[in-house]
Amino acid sequence: MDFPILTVITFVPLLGSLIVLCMPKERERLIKQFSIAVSFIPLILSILLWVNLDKDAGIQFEELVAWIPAIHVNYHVGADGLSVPLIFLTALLTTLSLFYSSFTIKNRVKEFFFLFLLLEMGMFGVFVSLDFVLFYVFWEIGLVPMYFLIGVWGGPRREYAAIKFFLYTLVGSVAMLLAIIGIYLNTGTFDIIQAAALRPFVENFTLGALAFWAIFLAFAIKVPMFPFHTWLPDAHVEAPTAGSVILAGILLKLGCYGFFRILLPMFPEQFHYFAPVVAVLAVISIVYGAMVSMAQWDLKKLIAYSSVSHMGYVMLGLAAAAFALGSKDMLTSQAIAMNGAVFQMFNHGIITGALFFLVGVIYERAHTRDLKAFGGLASKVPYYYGIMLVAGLASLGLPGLAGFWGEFFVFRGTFAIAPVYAAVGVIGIVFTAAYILWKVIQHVFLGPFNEKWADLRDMDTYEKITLWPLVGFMVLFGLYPPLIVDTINAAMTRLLSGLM
Amino acid sequence: MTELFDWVRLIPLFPFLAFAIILLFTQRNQKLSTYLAWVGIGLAWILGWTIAFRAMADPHVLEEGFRAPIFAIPTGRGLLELGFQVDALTTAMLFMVPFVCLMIFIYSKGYMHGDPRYSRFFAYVSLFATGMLGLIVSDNLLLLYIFWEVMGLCSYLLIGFWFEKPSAMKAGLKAFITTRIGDVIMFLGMLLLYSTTGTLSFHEIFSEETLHFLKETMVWVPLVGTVPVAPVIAILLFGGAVGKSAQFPLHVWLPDAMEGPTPVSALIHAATMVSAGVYLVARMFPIFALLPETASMSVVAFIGGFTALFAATIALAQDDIKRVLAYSTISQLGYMIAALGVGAYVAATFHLITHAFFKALLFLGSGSVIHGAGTQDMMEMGGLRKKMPITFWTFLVGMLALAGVPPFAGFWSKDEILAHAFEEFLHKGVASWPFFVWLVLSLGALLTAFYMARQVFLTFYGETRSHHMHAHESPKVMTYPLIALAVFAALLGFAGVPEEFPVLGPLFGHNFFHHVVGHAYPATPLNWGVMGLSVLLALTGLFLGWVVYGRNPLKHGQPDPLTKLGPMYTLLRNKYYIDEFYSKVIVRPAVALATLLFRFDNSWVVDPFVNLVGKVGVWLSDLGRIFDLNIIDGIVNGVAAVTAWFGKILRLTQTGKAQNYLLVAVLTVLLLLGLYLYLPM
Amino acid sequence: MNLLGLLSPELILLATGLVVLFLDMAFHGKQGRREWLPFVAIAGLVVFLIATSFLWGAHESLLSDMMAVDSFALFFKVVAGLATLLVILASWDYFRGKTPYEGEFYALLVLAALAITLAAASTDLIMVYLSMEFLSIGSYILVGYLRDDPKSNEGAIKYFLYGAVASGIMLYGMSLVYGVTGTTNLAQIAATFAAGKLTGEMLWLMLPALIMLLAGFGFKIALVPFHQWSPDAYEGAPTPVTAFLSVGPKAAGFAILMRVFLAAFPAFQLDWAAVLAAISMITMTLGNVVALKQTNIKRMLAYSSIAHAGYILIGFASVALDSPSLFNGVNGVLLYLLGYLFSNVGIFVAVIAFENATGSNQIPDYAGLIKRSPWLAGTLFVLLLSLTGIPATAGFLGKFFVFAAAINMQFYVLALVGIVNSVVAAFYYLNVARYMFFVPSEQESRVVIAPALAVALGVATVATLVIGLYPQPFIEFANQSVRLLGVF
Amino acid sequence: MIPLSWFLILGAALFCIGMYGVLSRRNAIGILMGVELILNAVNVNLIAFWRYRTPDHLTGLVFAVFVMAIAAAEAAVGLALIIAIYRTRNTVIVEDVDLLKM
Amino acid sequence: MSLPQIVFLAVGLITLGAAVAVVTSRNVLHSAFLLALTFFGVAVLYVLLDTPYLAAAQVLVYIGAVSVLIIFAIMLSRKVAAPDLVQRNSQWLLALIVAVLLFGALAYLTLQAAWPAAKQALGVDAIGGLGQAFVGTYALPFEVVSVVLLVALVGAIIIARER
Repeated sequence: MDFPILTVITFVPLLGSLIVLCMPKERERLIKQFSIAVSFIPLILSILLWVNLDKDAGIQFEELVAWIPAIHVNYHVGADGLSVPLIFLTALLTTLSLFYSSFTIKNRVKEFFFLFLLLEMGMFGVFVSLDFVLFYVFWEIGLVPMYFLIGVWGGPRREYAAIKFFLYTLVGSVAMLLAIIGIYLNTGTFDIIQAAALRPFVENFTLGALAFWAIFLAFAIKVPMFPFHTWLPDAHVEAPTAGSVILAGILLKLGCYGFFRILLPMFPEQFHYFAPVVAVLAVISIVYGAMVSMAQWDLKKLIAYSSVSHMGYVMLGLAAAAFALGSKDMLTSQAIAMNGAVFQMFNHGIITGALFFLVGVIYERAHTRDLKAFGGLASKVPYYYGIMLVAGLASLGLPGLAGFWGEFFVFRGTFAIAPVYAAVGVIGIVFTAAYILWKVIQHVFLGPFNEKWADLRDMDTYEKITLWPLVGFMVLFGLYPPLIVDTINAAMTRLLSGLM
Repeated sequence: MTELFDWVRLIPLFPFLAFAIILLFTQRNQKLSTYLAWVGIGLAWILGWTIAFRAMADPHVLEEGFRAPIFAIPTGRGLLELGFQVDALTTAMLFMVPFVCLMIFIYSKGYMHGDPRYSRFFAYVSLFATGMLGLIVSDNLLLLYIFWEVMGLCSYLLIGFWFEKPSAMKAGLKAFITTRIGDVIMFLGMLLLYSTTGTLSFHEIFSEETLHFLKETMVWVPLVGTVPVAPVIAILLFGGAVGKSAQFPLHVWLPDAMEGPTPVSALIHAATMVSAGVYLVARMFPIFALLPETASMSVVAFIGGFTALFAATIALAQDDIKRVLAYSTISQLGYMIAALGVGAYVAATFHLITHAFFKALLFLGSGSVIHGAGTQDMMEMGGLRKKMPITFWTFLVGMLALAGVPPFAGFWSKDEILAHAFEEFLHKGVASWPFFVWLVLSLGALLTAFYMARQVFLTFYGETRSHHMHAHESPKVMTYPLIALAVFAALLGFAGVPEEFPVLGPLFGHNFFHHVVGHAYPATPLNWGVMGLSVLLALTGLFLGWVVYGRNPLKHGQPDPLTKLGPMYTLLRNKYYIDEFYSKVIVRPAVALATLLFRFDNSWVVDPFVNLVGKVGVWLSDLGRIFDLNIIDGIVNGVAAVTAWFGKILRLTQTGKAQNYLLVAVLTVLLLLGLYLYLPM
Repeated sequence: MNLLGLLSPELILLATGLVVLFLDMAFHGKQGRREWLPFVAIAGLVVFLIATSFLWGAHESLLSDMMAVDSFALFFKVVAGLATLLVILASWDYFRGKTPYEGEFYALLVLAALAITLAAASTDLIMVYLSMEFLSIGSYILVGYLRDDPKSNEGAIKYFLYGAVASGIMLYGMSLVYGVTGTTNLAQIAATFAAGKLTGEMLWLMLPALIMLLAGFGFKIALVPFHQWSPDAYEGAPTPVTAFLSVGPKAAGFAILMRVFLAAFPAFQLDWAAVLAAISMITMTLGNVVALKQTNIKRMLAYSSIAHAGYILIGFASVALDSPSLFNGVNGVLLYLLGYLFSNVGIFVAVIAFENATGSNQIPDYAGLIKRSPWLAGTLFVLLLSLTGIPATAGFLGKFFVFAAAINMQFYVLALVGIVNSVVAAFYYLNVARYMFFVPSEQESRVVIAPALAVALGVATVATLVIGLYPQPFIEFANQSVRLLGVF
Repeated sequence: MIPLSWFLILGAALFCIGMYGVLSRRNAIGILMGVELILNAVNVNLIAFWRYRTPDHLTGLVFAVFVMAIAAAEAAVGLALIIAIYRTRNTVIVEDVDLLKM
Repeated sequence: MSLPQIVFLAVGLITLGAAVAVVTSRNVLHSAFLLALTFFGVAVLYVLLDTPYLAAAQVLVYIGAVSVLIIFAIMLSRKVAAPDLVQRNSQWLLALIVAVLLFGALAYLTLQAAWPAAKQALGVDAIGGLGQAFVGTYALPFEVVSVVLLVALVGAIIIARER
């Protein structure tokens, strides 16, 4: 289609943010309404995108314009079954976050919405760009607004969290920069697709390994995988609600997306060779993340750590797929594993997004997140309880809700390829159930009612409006997974058969 | 014909709709909610029975099964098809499940009357009905697992229904987590099956070639070595059954589950959900039986047999009317499992059905007692026979059925199990597990009869043992279901009368049940000796019960005669201290480990440099001056500390004295010079 | 093209300088008219830039090979012109009341620009020496311009003493070069080595020569360990001068370094490349690490500019003139300088604006700047990002190219040290941002920016972003500017 | 006949003496004198080289003349700065001039 | 040993001696005068190198420069020339070592190179050549120097001139 839909999706938020910048900062209502309105455009477009996506056609909606011919850098964007769901997710969560924030953000409104739209652009950019330099530019641009969202509207230790977040990510991305240059010098192109097709470093494995780990670092920090996860609890805990939602919902996905779009296609040999290492890290992330979140007494921190665990599933699926590279008969299992991984990414986006919103809801009222401080709220705020229950159950992978399918496919695929990893990883499921039901549900909602909260208000309309879409998707994809798996599966099968 | 069977898709749907509507819209209106739930399950029941009876008359369906696909999920180049089906086993279950559910739904109206979360109760039980019905009609393991988990959730919600009670809320969690452990093992089994055969749908798994393939395939198991895959799958799947059907060692959750409302206990923890474990084993029986000489069968048999006896013993020493029934349930489930373990497929399923009816009856009866007497402690009851006659008589029927007194339902099914076990034992000899099974089950029969007698006598005979008790008969809405269930508890057994049995055999269509379910399996020959023995044991048990509790009923304040057993009694009463054991050996360590890991995360991983900073940073007095103190710790400071340290050193060179600078410069020149002069040499 | 045409940029600058000087005398006592002097200077610089643009593509050697008019030289003419232009804007009302000699300031600034253009063009050691001294002497005076401010003239005297000795050492080196090769013309020097008539012992003598030259150039660029004068001079100097010093002389130093080493000593590339690589690592590390601890923003920027010299040197250390790759190192240096010019001068403009308004240079005083002047904070932040090397800014482009050059030459360690440093650097740049945006300020008074400064700041920021977002023309510009007389 | 090396050695010696002076004198004027010594050393080198190596091109000679001129200019500025310092600090001891450090 | 060599040695020793005294004397005034002596010695060396006019220039320029220095020395001697004042700073020893080592290195490198022993006769007319060079070959440097002098002049005035 000739309408540059991806470009529009990406840059409408930028336009919006610039307009916001020019608005008088007293007109807060106007700014809020305007930003939300703007964020609807990409949302609608991304739905159209999904509808018009021809899932068997590979990269589509391509646009290729020379940007820096001198070094063969192009403005090259495109989307396929892998990126489209994520684009939609981004649009959805951003709109909801903006809507939610328009009720909760009280100070420095203008800056907030300006930055948020900027952030949206950055995230879209990463998902659509098919040129390394373009990718890198968006990748880094996303950093800055998030740095401010945490640093300005965050909690007590926000400055620390913000700088930590920024530096961690920067470390990774500068390493990636070197690798990108290396790839260019090897292949003579910055085009992700072409470079992957040319298989850089195929003749020099060691150099390839260097580049592999450099890029791996960048993405693994973002995901985050086990030893690199340490920025996440701080960032999540300190960030404002909307910030955490985007952080968990999308920024973490940027890392995973990178693995799928760049690392696997670019370095199949290296990835195959190092797959056991990655798998081990993934399993550690799963179990370790689950156990650590079981030890939390701060609701938000608990959910933050749960992200580590859930992202572990994604990485496990991916690692398993890489594990089996080269063995022809494994295609089905690989595809299943990667479907699961991508599906899990999407699910984690909506589920954890919802959970962070819910944390925000209670924090707005109680001004504490200490699990010990609550108790017996179920009868006081049944509506909140209900939503939290659904989200929690989805997060612990209860069949019938979205979360289950991701885990099932990941484990199914992994089990066929590397049963032991799967068997160990499965332990995570038990612990997840434990911390969701025991720590969250039981401590907050069940048991004798804590009179301290006698005048606790149940969810307001705007909060319900924010959460219903997410809950809806949990149920929808839980009951009828083909809706999304069809899209993903086509892309993954294509990707894998390309690597065979 | 097929048109009708296609409707099977709707069976789980009706209650689900009821659930959704109640939860979303009619929370406020209790009446409407009730009727919605009734309508939902009612429709399911009607449709279920229509389909069931049609199927019974349709050998094709009974042998081949009929499948109604729902949707397929793409898996790489292949597909994962999900759907519903009707076959022999499903038919049998369809006969039992919706009806029992309906009865309990009706009963609940009375029992839950006036509860603040009345509507939500009906929503939950409707969701549960969805789960159970879906489970029995799903045509593949994955769908079965899904409904399996849904039931788990409902059980969690309903056990913890009165979540203000800490005990209730804890029980719910315990139930969920314990079963979840089993489920995870089952999940692995499912994964293994799926990745070995590439399919999860039953008819494909049980097709000749797949079974043959499974026979051939070997798999490497850590610590065990290379073994045939079938028993591994079987045992892993069995893990799920152990969890759901509360078999040893995962039985601990079921007694606590009695914290939930009694209808729930009756529905979920007696009649339906707990038997789902048995159903699973029955469903996957071909895989269990694929290589009979391997561990798959014996493990099942041992676990079942052991649990049967073990739970029965505990049941002896319980005073809570519902806990007794709970342990008896565990024990009876043990019977079924053990039956499957010795290959008594038909007998097991038959017992599953009959047990569902009379155990539901007993629970509802006990519920009615509790409703009337306002306590659960049998030691406080007594003499309720006159105050609540309907309850008493129906309860008596259930008790006789459970005790295995002819001609009540329990007798026929239990006897068939014993007979089959004995048969196997004759083939395999004394040193075999069928012998063990037959032995413990017979022993169990004795104990069952005894503790049921104890219960009845303590509850209904003698004089009331608490003064402030104004027991009254329950309302009709509760008693009618009792009667209905009592009828089945009394008569259902005739559906499975052995063919050779004089008069009755031919009269009731030559073991009708076997003809429905067991077309693939030979009928168990009638064995008068075994039958006689089992009757004898039952009567002995009852007699002993009468001797101890019936002849001269307990007075107020009188201790339970069993206390004479001394330490043995204490041990039983405390359920062999298994709960304590678990909490000490598993739960606490797990939590401790988690906390430990977090400390580790906080102190070591989160900030690899923290310690370094702690040490370096301390004697770096002026660290705080550079960055605000609120950014002090973490990697930020790792960098800060190390670099600040450099910085400190380097700043010393910046003395502000021009000549020092110059000296540095000249020294450098000299250094480079020297370097280059001496490098080549 | 005729001689006059080729010399026109230099002549224009000279004329501008003198005119300003004389007008200043002429307008003695007429403060009102003196207001016009900056305009004259700016006009002159604009004309200069135009004249330069006319020479684009010229590739000749002038006045018996004393200086070259090649794209390389022209590039640095542009850099010098832009830097001076911005600095003049920045110093608009800085000196009011601080010194009676405002006019001379602009004249000296313009003449310093002239010195830079000469330095970049000179192809003979004599010219190299003279232009460097020209620039140095001008710089000494500018640093010490506020003669009643103890800091100012302290900075100046240190700068002077260090500079005098450094140039003495360099001169000795030059004398040795002359002694060995018998000529001072860069091309001929290279030729002598190429001819290979020199005995080993003679070549030995090149060691002290090269090292001493390096010392001299290192002083100009402020490379570690010849950097120590710079923090003191930068802090002491009037802030506009600091802005100028942080860009102009550095650029000139790099121009000379590259031209001399490439044109005269390609024979020794293995040796000096290694030394320069080492020096670049030390330089950026030290610069960043010490910058971390600074609380005075001028001093922080002094160290950061040392660090940036280190980054730039990566490009030259991994110069690969004959490689087919796009990243031959030199273009990296040029691009980096271009971006650095706008970003760094821009930051200094912001600092001046802040100083004019509050009289403070302490970083903590920047607290809550976002409230007090959103635009100042915003632009300053963008420029800081550029120095950090965040994409979509000019700074990123430069880093990209120099790192690419390093990887191209397989100097992985060099590249690694470079990126690690850029992370460390992010830390203190963000620290400023932290104060501006996160830390609430004590006083709410708005910070007003003079129009001239606003213009300068705007230009710098826009340029930074444009270079970052649409680098194509600038890359081409740099690629063409790599054409050194007698080298390519 | 005087060998070239003699001049060179003398030049080197002068250079190093000057360097020592620059590094070791406390007062600015002393340092300035050191600088002058260095420049003279350079000139000796230049002229010696010219005379012995390329007497028929005047490069070295010219260079030396320029050095003299620049030296004068440098001295002028340097002394001016010394005066300024003396005004503000009333000292010419370089060590004492260290407001700016760290 | 030929006469010129003897002269060279004598002058050289005097020059160096004077130079050493310049950098070591405790009295700035003495330093200044000794500096003049050093310059003179260098001038003599120029003569030995057949460039008497340069010697002349040397004398003129440097004695001029030095006289200025001396004036300063006197002007400030109240403060800085007090005999009790220590004239060398704390790092003098290190400086000495450095200087000696540097000399060692330079001398070594100078001596190991094979220099033409004899100087051939001077072909060109140096003075005339010099004159032409300034307007011919070295016109540009010449101009630059003039500008530099101008700048230095202006700067010196700005910085040093009394209010």
